[in-house]
Amino acid sequence: MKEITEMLQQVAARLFNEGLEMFIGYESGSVPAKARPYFAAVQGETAALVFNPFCEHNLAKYLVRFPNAKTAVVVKGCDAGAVERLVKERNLDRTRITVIGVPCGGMLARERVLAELPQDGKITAITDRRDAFVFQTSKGEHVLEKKAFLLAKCLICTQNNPTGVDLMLGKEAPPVGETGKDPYARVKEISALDPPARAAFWDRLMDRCLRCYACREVCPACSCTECCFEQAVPGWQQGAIWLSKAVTLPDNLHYHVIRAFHVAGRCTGCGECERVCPVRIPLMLLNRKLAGDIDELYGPTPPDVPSVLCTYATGDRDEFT
Amino acid sequence: MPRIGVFVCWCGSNIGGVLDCPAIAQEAASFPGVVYSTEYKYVCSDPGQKLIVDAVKEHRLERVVVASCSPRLHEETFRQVLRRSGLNPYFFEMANLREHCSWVHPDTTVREQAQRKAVDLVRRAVAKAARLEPLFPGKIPVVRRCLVIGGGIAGIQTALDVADAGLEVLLVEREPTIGGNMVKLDKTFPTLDCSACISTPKMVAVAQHPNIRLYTYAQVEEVTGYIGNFKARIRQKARYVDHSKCNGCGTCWTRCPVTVPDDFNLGLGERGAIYIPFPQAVPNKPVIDLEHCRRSTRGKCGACAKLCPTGAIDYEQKDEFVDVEVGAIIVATGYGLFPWEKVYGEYGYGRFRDVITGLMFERMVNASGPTGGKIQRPSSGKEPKTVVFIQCVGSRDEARGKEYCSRFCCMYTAKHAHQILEKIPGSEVYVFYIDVRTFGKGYEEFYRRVRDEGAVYIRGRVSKVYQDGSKLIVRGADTLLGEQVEIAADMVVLATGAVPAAGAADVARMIGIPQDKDGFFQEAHPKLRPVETHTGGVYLAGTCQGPKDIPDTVSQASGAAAKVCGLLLRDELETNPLVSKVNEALCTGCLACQPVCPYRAIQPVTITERLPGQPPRERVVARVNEGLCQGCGACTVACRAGAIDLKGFTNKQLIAEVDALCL
Amino acid sequence: MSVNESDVVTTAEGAAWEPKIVAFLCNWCSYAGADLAGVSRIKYPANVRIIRVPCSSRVNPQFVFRAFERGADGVLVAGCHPGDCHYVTGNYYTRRRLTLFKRLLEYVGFEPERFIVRWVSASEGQRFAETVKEMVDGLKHLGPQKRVSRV
Amino acid sequence: MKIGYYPGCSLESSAKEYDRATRLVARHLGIQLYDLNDWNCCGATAAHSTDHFLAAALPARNLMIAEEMGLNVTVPCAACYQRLRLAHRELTENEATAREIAELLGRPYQGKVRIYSLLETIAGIGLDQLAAQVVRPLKELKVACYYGCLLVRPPGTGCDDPENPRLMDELLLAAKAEVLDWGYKNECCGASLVFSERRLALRLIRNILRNAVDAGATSIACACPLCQTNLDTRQGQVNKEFGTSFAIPIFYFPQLLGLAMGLYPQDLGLGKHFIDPQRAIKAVGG
Repeated sequence: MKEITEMLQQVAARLFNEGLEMFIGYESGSVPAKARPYFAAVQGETAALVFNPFCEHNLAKYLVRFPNAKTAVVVKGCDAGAVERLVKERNLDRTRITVIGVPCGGMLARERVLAELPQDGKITAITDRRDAFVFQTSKGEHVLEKKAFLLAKCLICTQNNPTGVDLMLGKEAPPVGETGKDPYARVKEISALDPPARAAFWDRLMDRCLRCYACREVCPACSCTECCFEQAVPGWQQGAIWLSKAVTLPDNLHYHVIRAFHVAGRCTGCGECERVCPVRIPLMLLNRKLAGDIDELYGPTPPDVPSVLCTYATGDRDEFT
Repeated sequence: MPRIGVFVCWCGSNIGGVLDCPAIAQEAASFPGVVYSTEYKYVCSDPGQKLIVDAVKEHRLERVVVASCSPRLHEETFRQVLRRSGLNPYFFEMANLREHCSWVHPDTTVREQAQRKAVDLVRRAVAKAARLEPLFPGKIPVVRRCLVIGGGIAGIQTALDVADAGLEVLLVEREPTIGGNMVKLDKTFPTLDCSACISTPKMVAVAQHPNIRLYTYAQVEEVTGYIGNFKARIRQKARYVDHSKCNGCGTCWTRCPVTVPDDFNLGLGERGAIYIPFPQAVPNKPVIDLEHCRRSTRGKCGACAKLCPTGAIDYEQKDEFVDVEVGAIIVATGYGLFPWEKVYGEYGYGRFRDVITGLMFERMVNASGPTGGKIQRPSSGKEPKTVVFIQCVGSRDEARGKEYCSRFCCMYTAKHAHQILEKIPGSEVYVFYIDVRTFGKGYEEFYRRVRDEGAVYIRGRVSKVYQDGSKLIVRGADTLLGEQVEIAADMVVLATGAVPAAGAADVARMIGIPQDKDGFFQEAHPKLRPVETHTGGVYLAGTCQGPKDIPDTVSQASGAAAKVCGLLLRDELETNPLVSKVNEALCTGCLACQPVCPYRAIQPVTITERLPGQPPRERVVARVNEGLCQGCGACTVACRAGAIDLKGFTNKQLIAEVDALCL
Repeated sequence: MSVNESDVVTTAEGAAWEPKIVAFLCNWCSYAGADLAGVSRIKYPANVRIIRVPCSSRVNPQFVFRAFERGADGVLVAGCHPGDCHYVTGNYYTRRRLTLFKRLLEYVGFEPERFIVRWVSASEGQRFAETVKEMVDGLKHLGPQKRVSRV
Repeated sequence: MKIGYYPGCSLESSAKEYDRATRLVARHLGIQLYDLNDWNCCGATAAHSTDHFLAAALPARNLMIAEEMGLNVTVPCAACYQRLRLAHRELTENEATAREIAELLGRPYQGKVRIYSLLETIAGIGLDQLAAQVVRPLKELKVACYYGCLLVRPPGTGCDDPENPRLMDELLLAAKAEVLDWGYKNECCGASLVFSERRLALRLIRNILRNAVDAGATSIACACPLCQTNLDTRQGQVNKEFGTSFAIPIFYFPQLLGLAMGLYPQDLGLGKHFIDPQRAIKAVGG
C-alpha cells in the first residue's frame, strides 16, 4: 500500500506543477482504520494523500462541485463507472478532469478489523498479500484473510482494476471477488418469498428510513439540478408535487422505489447509497434487482445510448400480452 | 382558484336513462372551484351550446367542464364553443359519462355503483380543469416550395399537380431520366393503351413546366427541419456532360465504342458508356458511365469529346451540392422487383436464360425495346411457342418471399398472356396461379377475355423448372384436378412481386419516416390518412407506400398534391399547442429524452446561465421544436429530472386527476 | 376466478367492498377501445376510473404509485399493441419501463394482480371489458390495498 | 480428423461397396472413422412411416452412443442421415419427446452431436486438400451428380441447398471430372415404391436416366444406397418396359474419388455393379 500512496503524492505534485487546481483523494481518518475524502488545492497539501483498504468512498460525485476547476480524482475499479456516467450525462467536462486509477485489493470492513486488532495497537503499515492484508502494528503482525474481512460488495466484485482512466498507478491487482459467487443470490432469495412476506421484509426496512437523502446525495447517477422530490413552489399554482415529505412508510417506499427506478440502467453499482445510509437499509438490493432484470431482459446497452430505457428492440420480451 | 362551470348532459336517454344527471350536477356544485353546475338534455345541440356561452358570460366562468360523451367525439366541438364565449379553447375538459359509464353499466343492479363512478369521473374532470393553462397554437411561416423525391409516374403526377396550383416544385430523380418503371412498360392493362404514349407527354410537361425544377441523376442526401420549413441537400451527380451546352444531337451516343449491358432494358439490350436510357428520355441529354468509359478504363479514347459539336463533354466534372428550402416533401420512390434469383431454386436461381421476369417481358414486347417488339427466347432468339407464366413469385409466400399480395401481377400476367396469344399464332400459354385477383374497373372483364382467347389457367404452384435439351420443363400441381402437370415450355415468365425500391431504408432514415414490416413507408392511417406520414409535412405517393397499379398510384399522387397545396397555400401554419416543453432550469442536459422522440423534435442547445453570485456559465439543455413535436409525452417520462412536461397533460394535472379519482 | 363467500370483504357500512381501479388509457388505441366497448354496449364492472393520456409512454411510474397511495386497489395501464403505436415507437418505451417497474413493484411486495399493463387496440372493446373483469376478480380475491394507502 | 461413423444396415449388405469405398477414401484423406459401438437401425421407412415415437427413439439411441463417445457422426446413407438429423431436431426442440425417450433409453441426450453427411465430411477437409490427392484426374468422365431427395430435404435439415445442391459437384470437380448441370439432381428415384408401384417407380427411374443421358452424362454419381440400387439394378427393366437402351454405370461418389486418388478399382468394390462400369473406368485410365 505504501508504494501506491507514494505514487499518488508524486503524481499529485507533478499535476499541480502542470496547472492542476484541485486534487480529490483520500487521507487518513482521525480514528484508526479509517480514511476520508481529501481535497488538495495547492502543491503543499499533497503529502497527506494516502491509499489503503479503508478508502471505500467513491470520490466521483465530488467532481460536480468543481465545475470550472482543473481537477484530478482518484478512482478504484468500482468508482470508474461513476465518472463515466457523470461525463456521459454532461455533468462533467471530461477535458478538465484527470482520472487517476488505483489497483484495488478490496476494501475492509472496519468493525471486523478493529475487533481483530489489539485495542491499543497502532497500525504502522498495511501490505496486500493477495489473499490477505498484513497489518503491522505496534503490537506485532496480524494477517487478515480477505475472505473473512472484506466488505460484502468486494466479495462479488468483478472489476477491481479501473478502466477509462488517464493514469494508472501501480501494477494491475489480481481478482478480488470470490469466483462462482452469484451477485444476485440475495435478490433471488427475496424474490422467492410470497408477496406478503416480501412486503413485510421491505416494510420493516423502509419504516426506519429517516429521509435524510444521503443515498441520493452520494449517488453518481443522481445528478439532477433539483431533485423532483424537492421541487416545491409555494402557493396553489406550484408545479407537480410528486411526493409528500412526511416520513411515513408509504412515502418512504415511494421514495426508494422511484429512486431505484430513476437510476435503473444508470446505476454504476458502486454501492455508495448503501454505505452512507445511517440506518443501514440495504439499498443495493433494489438496484441489483433492476440490474439483474435489465441484464436478463435486454442485455448490455449500446454505448451510444443514454440508458436502457432510452432505447428498445421490437422483439423485447413482452410480459403484457 | 379559477371559476369552473359544469354541464352534465343527458344525451337524451343515453346517459339520462341510466344516471341521475341532476344529482350529478348537484354533487359537482360542491367540488372545489365549481361556481356553476347544471344539466341539460343535449349539451352538444345548438341550445346546449348557447347554454354554455350564456353561462360563461353570466357566471364569469373561467373553465368549462362538460360531462357527456367521449372527448374523441366532441372535444373539438366544445373547444369552439369556448372560443365563441371568449375563453381560451383549451380551458375545457370533458368527462365521459356515456361510453365509459351509462352504456357499459346499464343494469339496475349496479345503478348505485355507476352513479358513484359518474360522480368520480366529473370530479376528475373538474380537478384537471382547475389546473388547465391557456394554450396558444404557435404560428410558423411556410416555405411555398415542395420537394418531390422520385420521378416515376407518381412523382411526375404529383409534381405537375402541385406546380399547376402555382407552387414551386423541385423534382429529384436518381436515374438519368424521369419516367420510372411505367415508361418501361409496353401496354397498360386493361385498356391496352401504350404506356409510353401516355407517360412521355407527362414527362415532357414536367421538363417544360415553369414551376418545376428538375434534378435528374441526383439524390437527396440530407433533410432537416420540420413541416413548412425543411432544408434539404441535393447531390447532383457528375454527368460528365455539361447539359447547359449539350443540345442532345445524339452524335456521341451513337458513336461510343463501348457496349455495356443496358440496365434500362434489364440486361436484354446494350448501350454505350455515354448514353441516354431510351429515346424519349427526359432530359434528352446523355450521361457518361465512367465505370465503363474507355477513356477512364484504358486512359485513352475521348471519341465523344472529339465528336461533340458544342464541346459539352467534361471528363473533369465533379458532383455538386444544392441546398434548398422547402415547405413540404412528397416521397415517391417507387418499387423494385423481388430478388427471386436468390431465393427460388425451383425456378433455377436465374441459371436458365429463358426464365425471365415480367418486366423483362415488357421490354421485350415493347416496340422500342431491345428486340424491337419481337418476343423471343433470350437463349436462341427464336420465337417461343409455349410460354408458362408463374404467378406470385416472392409475393404471398411467407416462407421465402413476402406475405403480402403485390396486387398488379395478376393483371400484367393476363396482359402478357394476351400479347403472346395475339402476336404468336398457334402459341400456347399456361398460367400457374394461387388466386386471380382482378380488383379494378374493367379488370375482371379483361381476365375473362384472355381466358377466352385460350390462356390456360392452372391453379397451383410450380415445384420445379429444369432445362431438358432446348426445352424448359415446368412441373407443377393442378390443385383443382389434383394432378401433377408437366409442361415443356420455350419460355417461363415469372410474375415477380414488388418490394420497396433499393435505398428506401436510407430515405426513411434520412427523412425520419417509419417503414412497415416489409420496408414500405408507413402511412399515418391505413384508411383515413393514406397519403400522410407521421411526420408533419411529409407525404407519400405511389408504390413506395405499398404495391399498387397505375390508376391507384396516380390517384394517390394527386391526393398527396392536394395535401401539399392545402398546406402550402396558407400563409402560416398553426402548430398543435399540446406539445412538450423543457424547464431549462431543471434540465441537466443529459439528453436521455432525445433518442426517445420519434419525431427528432428534441435538440441540444447551449444556453448561458446566470445564477446569483456566480459567473455566467454555458450549459447544454434540451429544447423541443414545437413544429416537430406531436405531443406523445414519451420524453416527459424519459426525463428523470422532471424537467419536461407535456402541455395539456401536465404532471400536475395528471396527479390531480389521480387524486380526484381516488377520493 | 370465483370468489368464496368468506373472501367477501365488507365496508364499515356493511355493503360489499368493491375494488377501485385507476386506468391510464392511451388516446388512440385503448381509450378508443374503451369507447368501443361503450358503443357496443359491452358490460363490465363499474370499478374502473379512466384517465386519458396521449400515449402509454406518457405514464410516469410515479402516477401508478401515487394512485396506490391514494387508495387505489389496482392500476391499469393500456396502450396500443407494440408496433401499432400512433406515435410510432412510444409503447416500445412503455413496455421496457413498465416491465421493469412492474417487476420492481412485485419485488417490494405488491401482488402481481395490483398492477396490470395490457395492449388494447381501438377495435378491442371486448378485450378492454375482459381486462377490467379479470382485474376486478383478481382484486376481489386479494382484498383492499392497504399497504401504502393513506385513506 | 476424428469422427464417428454410422454405416447403417445397407452398407453392411447391398451397399457393401459404398462402405468399402468410404473407409478407403477416408483413410486416404486422413479422416479417422470410429464405428459407433453397437449401433442399431436408424428406423428408416419401416419405423418412421408407422410410428412417430419409434422414428425418433431408434436414431436417438445412436446419437446417445455418439455423444458418449464424444464424437460427431458422419453418415454415408442418405436415409440414415435424414433420420438422425430429424431425430436430433426432435430431441432438441420437443421437450416432451426428449423426456419420454430419455426415460425409455435410460439416459438423456444433451444435443451435442453434430450429424454430417459423408459429402460434408469429405468437403470439410478442404477442396484443395482433396485436389492435392488426385493422381488420376477423371478428365474423361462425364458425370451427372445425383443427390436424390433425402440428402437435401426437408429444407433446413438437408446438407445442401434443396433446389440446387452443389457439394458432390464440387468434390468431383476437385477430382477433375467433367460435372454436368442437369435437371434431375434432386428428383425421387422411386425408392421402395419399386415393390408396390413398379411401373410408377420405373418411370421415375427412366426420367432420371434419360435426363442424365440427354445432358451428355456417361455415368451417374450418387450418395445413397437405395438410389444406387434402383438406378443400377433396374436399368434392364426400364429398357424392357419403355423400349430404351440405357447402360449407364451408377457410382457411389467415394468410388470415383478413390479412382481419382489412384486406388484399385476392385478395392473400391467396382466389381459389384449390374451395369458394367469398365468402360467408364477405362476412360479415366483406371
